Amino acid sequence: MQKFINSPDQVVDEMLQGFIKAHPDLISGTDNERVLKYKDAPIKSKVGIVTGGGSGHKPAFIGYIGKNMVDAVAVGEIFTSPPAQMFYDAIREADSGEGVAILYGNYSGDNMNVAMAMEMAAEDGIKVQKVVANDDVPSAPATEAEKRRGVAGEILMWKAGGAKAAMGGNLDQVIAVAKKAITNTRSMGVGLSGCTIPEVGHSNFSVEPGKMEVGIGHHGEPGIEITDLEPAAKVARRMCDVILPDLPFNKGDEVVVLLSGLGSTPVMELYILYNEIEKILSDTGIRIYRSFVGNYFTSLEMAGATLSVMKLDEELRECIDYEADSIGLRQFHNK
Amino acid sequence: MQKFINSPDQVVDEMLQGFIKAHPDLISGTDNERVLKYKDAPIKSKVGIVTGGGSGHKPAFIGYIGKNMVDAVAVGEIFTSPPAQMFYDAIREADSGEGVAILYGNYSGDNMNVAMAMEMAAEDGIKVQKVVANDDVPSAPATEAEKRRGVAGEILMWKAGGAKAAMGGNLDQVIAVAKKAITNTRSMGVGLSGCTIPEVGHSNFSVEPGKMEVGIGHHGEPGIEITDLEPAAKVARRMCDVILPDLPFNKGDEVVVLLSGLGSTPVMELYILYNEIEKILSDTGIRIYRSFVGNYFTSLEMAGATLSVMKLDEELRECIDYEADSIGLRQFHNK
Amino acid sequence: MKTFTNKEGSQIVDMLIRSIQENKQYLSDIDGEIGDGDHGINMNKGFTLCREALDKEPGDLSHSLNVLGRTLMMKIGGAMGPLYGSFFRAFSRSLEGKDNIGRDDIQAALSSSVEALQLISKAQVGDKTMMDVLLPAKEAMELAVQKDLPFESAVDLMAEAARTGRDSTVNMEARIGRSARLGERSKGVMDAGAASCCLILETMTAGVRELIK
Amino acid sequence: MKTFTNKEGSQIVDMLIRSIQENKQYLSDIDGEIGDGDHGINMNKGFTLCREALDKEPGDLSHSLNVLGRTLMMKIGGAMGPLYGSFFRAFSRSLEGKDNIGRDDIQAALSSSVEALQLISKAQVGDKTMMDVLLPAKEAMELAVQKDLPFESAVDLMAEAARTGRDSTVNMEARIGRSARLGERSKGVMDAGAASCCLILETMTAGVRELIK
Ligand SMILES: Nc1ncnc2c1ncn2[C@@H]1O[C@H](COP(=O)(O)OP(=O)(O)O)[C@@H](O)[C@H]1O
Ligand SMILES: Nc1ncnc2c1ncn2[C@@H]1O[C@H](COP(=O)(O)OP(=O)(O)O)[C@@H](O)[C@H]1O
Ligand SMILES: [Mg+2]
Ligand SMILES: [Mg+2]
Ligand SMILES: [Mg+2]
Ligand SMILES: [Mg+2]
Repeated sequence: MQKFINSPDQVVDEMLQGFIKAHPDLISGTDNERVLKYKDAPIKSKVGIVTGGGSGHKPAFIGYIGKNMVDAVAVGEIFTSPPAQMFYDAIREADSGEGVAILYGNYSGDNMNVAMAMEMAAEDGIKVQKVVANDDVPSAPATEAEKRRGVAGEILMWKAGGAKAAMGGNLDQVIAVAKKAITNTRSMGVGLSGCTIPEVGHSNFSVEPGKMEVGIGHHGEPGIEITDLEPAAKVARRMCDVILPDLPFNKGDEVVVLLSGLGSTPVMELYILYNEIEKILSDTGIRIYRSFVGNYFTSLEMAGATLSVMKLDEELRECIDYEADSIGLRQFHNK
Repeated sequence: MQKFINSPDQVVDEMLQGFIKAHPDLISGTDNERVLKYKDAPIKSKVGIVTGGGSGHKPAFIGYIGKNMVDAVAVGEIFTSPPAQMFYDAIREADSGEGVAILYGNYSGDNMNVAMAMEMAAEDGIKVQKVVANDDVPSAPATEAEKRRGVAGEILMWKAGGAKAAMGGNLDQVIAVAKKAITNTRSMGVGLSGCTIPEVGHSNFSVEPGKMEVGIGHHGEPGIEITDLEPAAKVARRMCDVILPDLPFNKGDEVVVLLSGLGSTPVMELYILYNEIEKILSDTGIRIYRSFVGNYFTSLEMAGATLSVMKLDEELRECIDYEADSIGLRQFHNK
Repeated sequence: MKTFTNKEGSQIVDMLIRSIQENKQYLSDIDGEIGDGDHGINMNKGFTLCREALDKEPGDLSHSLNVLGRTLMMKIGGAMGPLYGSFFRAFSRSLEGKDNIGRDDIQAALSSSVEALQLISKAQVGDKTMMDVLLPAKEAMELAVQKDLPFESAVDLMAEAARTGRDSTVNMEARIGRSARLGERSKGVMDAGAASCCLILETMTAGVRELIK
Repeated sequence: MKTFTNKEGSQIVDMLIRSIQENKQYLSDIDGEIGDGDHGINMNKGFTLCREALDKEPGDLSHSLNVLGRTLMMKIGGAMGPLYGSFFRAFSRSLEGKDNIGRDDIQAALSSSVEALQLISKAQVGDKTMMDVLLPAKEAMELAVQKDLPFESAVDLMAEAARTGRDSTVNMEARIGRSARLGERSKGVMDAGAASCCLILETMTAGVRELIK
């Protein structure tokens, strides 16, 4: 295991300690060592934004804590949903009295733990509503979209919800825009290698050299197909062929593209892939309004990429353009 | 080769095409397809900042093009200095008449190509001065510091030089602050795996599982020692033991810490390492003013990390705090 | 009909903790085949935390089960935390206030824990999860009570049903959890949650038998 | 004394291009031992670009060498681009304007190219670089001229010195370039730049011999 760690069962705690120390201008710890928050949270009169999930996805989830982004995050073990207590504590750290939007991904553990946390928070009189991201197209057919996992599209949901809350939206409005963001988003991953959970000590799974796993999940959940590794142009075509018809995205649509590496794929390759995706979208008459290319939502050192495409309307465009200051996503307002 | 590419000899060109398309708000191409520039460059009355080097180090070098950062970049093949022509064209793209500071790393190819480009530019009447980064401590003893390579410390040199130029500094002042930035910076890398240059098709070199290469260079240049892989705390100690006495950094100093992954090391591990580095620095009485932790200067999909520490004075602090907008480094002015 | 005291009964939880700790690697290895290989790690973490809590604050069986359930639910996360958490908490609630615990108490507790679990998991028999162990075990126990079999036989039959259920998962195609999307490829391997669940029910059986010996 | 025309001489550059193209893999393999494995790729790219340029705009030997030098210098980058670029440009300049090229012309051109190279590289004999080939080759040629040997013998001796120089790099410890910091570990393998340089000088020799046959 070629890793910079001390002890495999301490990776999450030590990572959090390092993260808090490295970013005092944005992040602060809380009484629960598995809950981090934006240093100014809860922000008076602002709806709180909470998320959470398993670790190993840096910059997700804690990297999206920040100004006009996420207020508090519940941190789980590697690839493991945080327990209800952490979600509950995160909700409490984020609530200013205006309520909390909990925006997370569709995994059975997270669903159960969030549900319990919401019950606990409701008992405290905190208004909490949730949006469950299910942008990962290959994880279930369109007829069972509620079974689909949440992947990198979650970032666009946080961005939209975070901006809306910062603009002064109330809980219903924040939930509505976060819901719209994820409903308008479709994602799909392609994996080129496995990754190693430190406590397990050996690769989770593997992708044979010369092959690729089409539709892979963020924890290495198997894809829809294992094929021969194809040139970037064909990979891009495959991704678009899955994503575009599903919403569907049509000629004339304006979209945000988020192309995230899964960990060890050099960013250079993401741009090569992006170059092909851009050609396909522009040939289809779809206009790219803004693109994010880089390691936005990873799976430890897995090789591969996730493409997420979100259809914009005026409200989403405004939210996407809004200033944001977090480790994972930082942008000036003026596009 | 588990890579998203089309053809191994097209990776650089296609990556650049994708990069330009993805970031029209920051980047523009030029007549020379291997030279990219800030969309607003040359900026009237501002000294131009130019850099360049081999590809495969994303976000370096082109990711540091932007507002108050680098104006133009000469792009080489993977791990290969760009030819003189590219440096020359980059100088021309960056020059507004106030002259150009060319801030690059100490590699024999870059030295030769920059020297030729500077001659060509001088023939055109362009004022050009250079600073050659040599922050990599293990690459030569202190007595032969002029032989040391430039590594991730270059980013701090660009940040300082870019800020000074944006503040209205003249060429001498920009050169002086860039020089001070790199003179005050010491770096050291530890490698945990090799990487594959697409055109070569197989790993450049390898690090045996269970071992680490102490002092590795950004292209896999061998380190000073191959040892058993150690816990993060010991790795941090090794890095600090090499870096701190070399400047030397002393009790009471205020520093910027930049801890960059080399490519495939999960960012989680960087924070674990950072956590240990922070302990050592604070035990030594060195105050960390600002930290950058992430993939700032990579070597394709090499596993490993580079630590860079820069000693601050008031002028450098001001430059480091200055607003910046580039893909690789984006920050609001207010710290 | 034989019984044991709630007080003595806490040793069942001690045995559960030990058996999970001892089977950490085994459970992770099974999970590694079609899941992510951490089931033993997750379970061990929770049960070991429970050990620490009980060392500080020991008590009777229903207390110990409550501490176990709470620890799993609040500290472990994943799907296992809430699932086993609800299970053990419901088990505890059902035994609460009882000084002596007999066959019917265990049967009632098992039934109510399974019901609690079903509130949060939609998994059915055949989905290749812990439910393939729990549901038949619960039914076997109910049947034994109906037939008025002795306590020993009742728990033996329960454990036997658990084992059969566990083994039945080998040939199933996973429909829930991490291995679900392996589809066909998930066949041929036992489900990790089924394995841990069977281990738990077998250990409970052994514990009961020892207590009523 | 034999000569050949500058015009005919351009076939030497054709031969150089072919031999680099044919040895692409060989040169990369050598570089792979103690460098980054791309020397053949870099050289092939430059020489192939030169081929394209010459196909569009052919000319005599000094023209062809100038195109080769310019292409390497302007398009190839790395250390090789400027080093071989200066080398071939200086070689070209030295032959420029000559209709017929003889032994002394080649000797003068070689000497001036080596001098041009030394302006930008500090590498000495013993540093394990192309200089270990070039310097002895240059000296052998000078000696041959001093001794007034025939053109054929002069270039043969030059090629012989190049080969000896190339082979001498095997046991050297690299002191310059990417492999420098391998220290002791760089011993036992030939230097890639020395290999390509020797190939170039041998090919030049073969070219000259063919032209004056
Ligand atoms: N919704 C569910 N209902 C019942 N059992 C489940 C459910 N989801 C997962 N499981 C069980 O959880 C087991 C895996 O547990 P574990 O490895 O600890 O968690 P994870 O899958 O998050 O790594 C599976 O073998 C399965 O038996
Ligand atoms: N300063 C120098 N002077 C002379 N030769 C050099 C110098 N630097 C490098 N070389 C030669 O360059 C060769 C490597 O070339 P190449 O592989 O194309 O470039 P790189 O090392 O950048 O990958 C070495 O084998 C060595 O002979
Ligand atoms: Mg897991
Ligand atoms: Mg090279
Ligand atoms: Mg698991
Ligand atoms: Mg090389």
